[in-house]
Amino acid sequence: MINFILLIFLAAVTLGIVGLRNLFAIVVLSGGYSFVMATLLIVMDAVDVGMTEAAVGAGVSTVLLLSALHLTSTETGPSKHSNLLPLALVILIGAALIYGTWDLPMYGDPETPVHRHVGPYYLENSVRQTTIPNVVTSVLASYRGYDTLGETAVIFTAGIGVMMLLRGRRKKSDAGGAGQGD
Amino acid sequence: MTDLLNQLNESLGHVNHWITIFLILAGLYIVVAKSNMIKKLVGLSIFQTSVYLLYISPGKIVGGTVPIISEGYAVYSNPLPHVLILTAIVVGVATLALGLAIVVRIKEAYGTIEEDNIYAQDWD
Amino acid sequence: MKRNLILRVLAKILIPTLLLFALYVQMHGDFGPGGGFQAGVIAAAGIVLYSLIFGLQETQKAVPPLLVEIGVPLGVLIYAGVGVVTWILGGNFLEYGVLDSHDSAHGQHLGVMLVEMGVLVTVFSTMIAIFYTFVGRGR
Amino acid sequence: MFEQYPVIVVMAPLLAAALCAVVRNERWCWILALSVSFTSLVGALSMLGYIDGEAGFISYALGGWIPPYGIEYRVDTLAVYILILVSFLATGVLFYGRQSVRAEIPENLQGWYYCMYLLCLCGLMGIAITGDAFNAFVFMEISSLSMYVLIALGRDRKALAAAYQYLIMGTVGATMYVIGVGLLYTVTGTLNLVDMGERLNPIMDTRAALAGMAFIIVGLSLKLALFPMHLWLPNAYAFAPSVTTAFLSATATKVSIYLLLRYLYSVFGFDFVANHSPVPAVMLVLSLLAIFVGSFTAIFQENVKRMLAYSSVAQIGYITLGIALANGAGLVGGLVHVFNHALMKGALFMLVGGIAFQIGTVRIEDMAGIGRKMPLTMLGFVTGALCMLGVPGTVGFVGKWYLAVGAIQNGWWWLVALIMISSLLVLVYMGRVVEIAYFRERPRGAVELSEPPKAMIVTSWVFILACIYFGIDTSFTLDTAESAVEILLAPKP
Repeated sequence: MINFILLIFLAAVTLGIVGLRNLFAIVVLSGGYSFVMATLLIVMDAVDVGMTEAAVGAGVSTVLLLSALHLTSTETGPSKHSNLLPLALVILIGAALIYGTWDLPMYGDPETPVHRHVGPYYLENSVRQTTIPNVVTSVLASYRGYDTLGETAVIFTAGIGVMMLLRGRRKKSDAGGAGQGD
Repeated sequence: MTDLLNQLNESLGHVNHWITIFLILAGLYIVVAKSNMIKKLVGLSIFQTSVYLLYISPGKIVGGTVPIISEGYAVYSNPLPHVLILTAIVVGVATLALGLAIVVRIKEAYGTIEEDNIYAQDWD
Repeated sequence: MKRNLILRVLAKILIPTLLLFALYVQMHGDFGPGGGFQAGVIAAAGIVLYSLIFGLQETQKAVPPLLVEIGVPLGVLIYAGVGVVTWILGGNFLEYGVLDSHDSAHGQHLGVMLVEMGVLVTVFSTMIAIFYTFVGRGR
Repeated sequence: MFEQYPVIVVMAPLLAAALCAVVRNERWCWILALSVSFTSLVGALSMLGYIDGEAGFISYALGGWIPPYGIEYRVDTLAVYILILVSFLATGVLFYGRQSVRAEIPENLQGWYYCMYLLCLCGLMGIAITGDAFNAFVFMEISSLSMYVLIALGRDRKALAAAYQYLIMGTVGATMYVIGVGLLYTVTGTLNLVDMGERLNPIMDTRAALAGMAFIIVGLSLKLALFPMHLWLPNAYAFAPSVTTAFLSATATKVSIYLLLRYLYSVFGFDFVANHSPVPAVMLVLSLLAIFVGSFTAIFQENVKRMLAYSSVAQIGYITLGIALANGAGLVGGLVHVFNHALMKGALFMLVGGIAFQIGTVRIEDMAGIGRKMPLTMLGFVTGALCMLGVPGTVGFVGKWYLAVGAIQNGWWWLVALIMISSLLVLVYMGRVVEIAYFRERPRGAVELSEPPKAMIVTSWVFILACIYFGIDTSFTLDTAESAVEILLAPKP
């Protein structure tokens, strides 16, 4: 029931973001979206994820977006092209998703494959094999530690990438392609 | 009474899925239909964030608790989806940072961050 | 804003608390929610707050950009380095159990702590580096 | 040591990338990058020998956790084929490109450029070798994020718009892939691809499995630029720095194709996909559209890199035609074409990079009369064009031949005719460039021209000669492709 209320809240925020033209308001709303999402995740027992979503979605993303707004502009222009094609595309994908999730097990059902295979192994063995009671940490850093190494590499890529793109001297490069932009 | 609750729960289960799907679609719609590059990136992160629910909600178990092993609890929610989504969140913010850096450069090079105007300038 | 006394005093209390909290989240990740990533973000938030109040120049004196730039790849090197060490000790890549020849569970714990440290270093440095870069572009 | 090779080929580039980020010196980074990609190549080649001798695949448990609880690296002939392709191209392009990077990338960023290049290599190798659905996503994002940067560094401001467009479409594709994996995870409870395949077998016709399959196919099609999801590709290739274009055109889409094949046949099962799903029919339509629309658009391009990029869209169509044919010969054809097209396009983009290095532009009009000034380069270009055309004795012929055989096996003679007609379109767009380069006079007062630097011309020619060699001696490519297809078509346990 709480889930339902929070989801309705999220839907309302999202509708606001779709309709708004002021980027500043959009950024603030998207921060709010992340907070509600974080609450929802915690309700579903995902405390680590909720904490991260709050820190990243509401914190880091908002700071990044605001600093980008500072360097660009805060109003969006009017949309010139028709919205029919995007709408049709989105409805098609939505139909596929509703079709795919129709038969999925009920929320919280303990007899689903997710709860019978692989998952329980971590819960049963984490303390014995790694002495770590927070199973999310032991899966993250050990059982699937290689994914986390990849994740660290993704952050590293983004960090160096942002520096490469924005550290050069600021200069208007010309359209012809002969110019030496940086 | 329990029957009624069960029924309510069952229909809510579907409705919850549909709202999740609505969120995913709304994010995607912003990406596809809007012209402002920063707004598109916001839409992209809503699109990504909503997908997390598809992972986390099947991981929840009725009567279960947070997957931190402690005395007095026997049923825990599945930790694996949590780990996957932690990774996905990080990937999402990394993409956002890089996307914003490119948008800042586009603003400097073109003087606008409206996709329509950019294509009008360079591709006709 | 730089002259505002209340802000400065508040910051002096708040920022060390944030950094301490980050340390707690880092160390306590085995028992409660948290870990290298969350700690890195929280610690970076502390530094960003510092720069909002004391200015970018002051911040860059405390946390020099060059150090930050080295920190970005350093975390990856620590993480992958643990993998290489487990390898030399005869295990598979990232098989922390071999870090302690008597008690593999203890070795696991040690390995997890080390790689979380690597995550912390990269996340913290990257967040600060990106922040410096965006702010530096605006001037 | 030997059993550690699967990790070495992926982790060596990552470690070297981190070192490059610290060192930042252009020369040291280049040496490091070159030696590490060569190490990966050697590692991949020796794994091929190992697989041939042994049980058919190497399984490596990362972190020592047995699959499906831990992440598994699973190297079979198909994976190793892609690993060799990627590391070979990466090494070649690095050897070729040092001067080009110096000319096109700002001086203070050259060291970091190699860092990004190595990260991209690490990501691509990681996708090809992994046996885990989510691990593939993580490495896909490493390679994608580094690609966005590698593209955005182009000198033209259009490179920025192209990188942004690619970032949006690439991320949408990756998220679609994540949705698909999420649905499959919900019904199987596992992320290990082999385990997932076994568990999906009895429930493949359920709604969630079908929807999961659809999302994975669409997500990967965005990444591999299948028509009409190719919109990001022409601009990305056209405006990226020369070295980036040569590397990406030869590897990035190929790895996504590999992952798609892996899902279609190893996870969902050949029998299901070929006989009980609309995948072959849809692929047939999209592949033919890709071939014809791509080739027609290529004819009208002003920019030679953009022309070659549209030609890539068409060539990807030939590869996916193998999926549409859904028989052994067709798949062998598609798979051989993965390797051969990488060689041809790599070589052609290298030669064009050399021309751009000398004349400073990539407009076809500006290439007037360079045939006499740069004879070696243009001779290479003509040879490459003949390969693209599919002249017998070149690599371009082998793939098309097997596709035609596959079409005949299905009784689709009309498709054989279409494949031949489509080759004529190659003649039109490639012929135009050759005509301008050889039969038009260089405008008066144009700068004096000579061949590009030795490293560029030599590497390009090594690739051109490889295109001929693998067109005549097809044992390596065909044998590998055939045994890879055998694995793909094997009925699931």
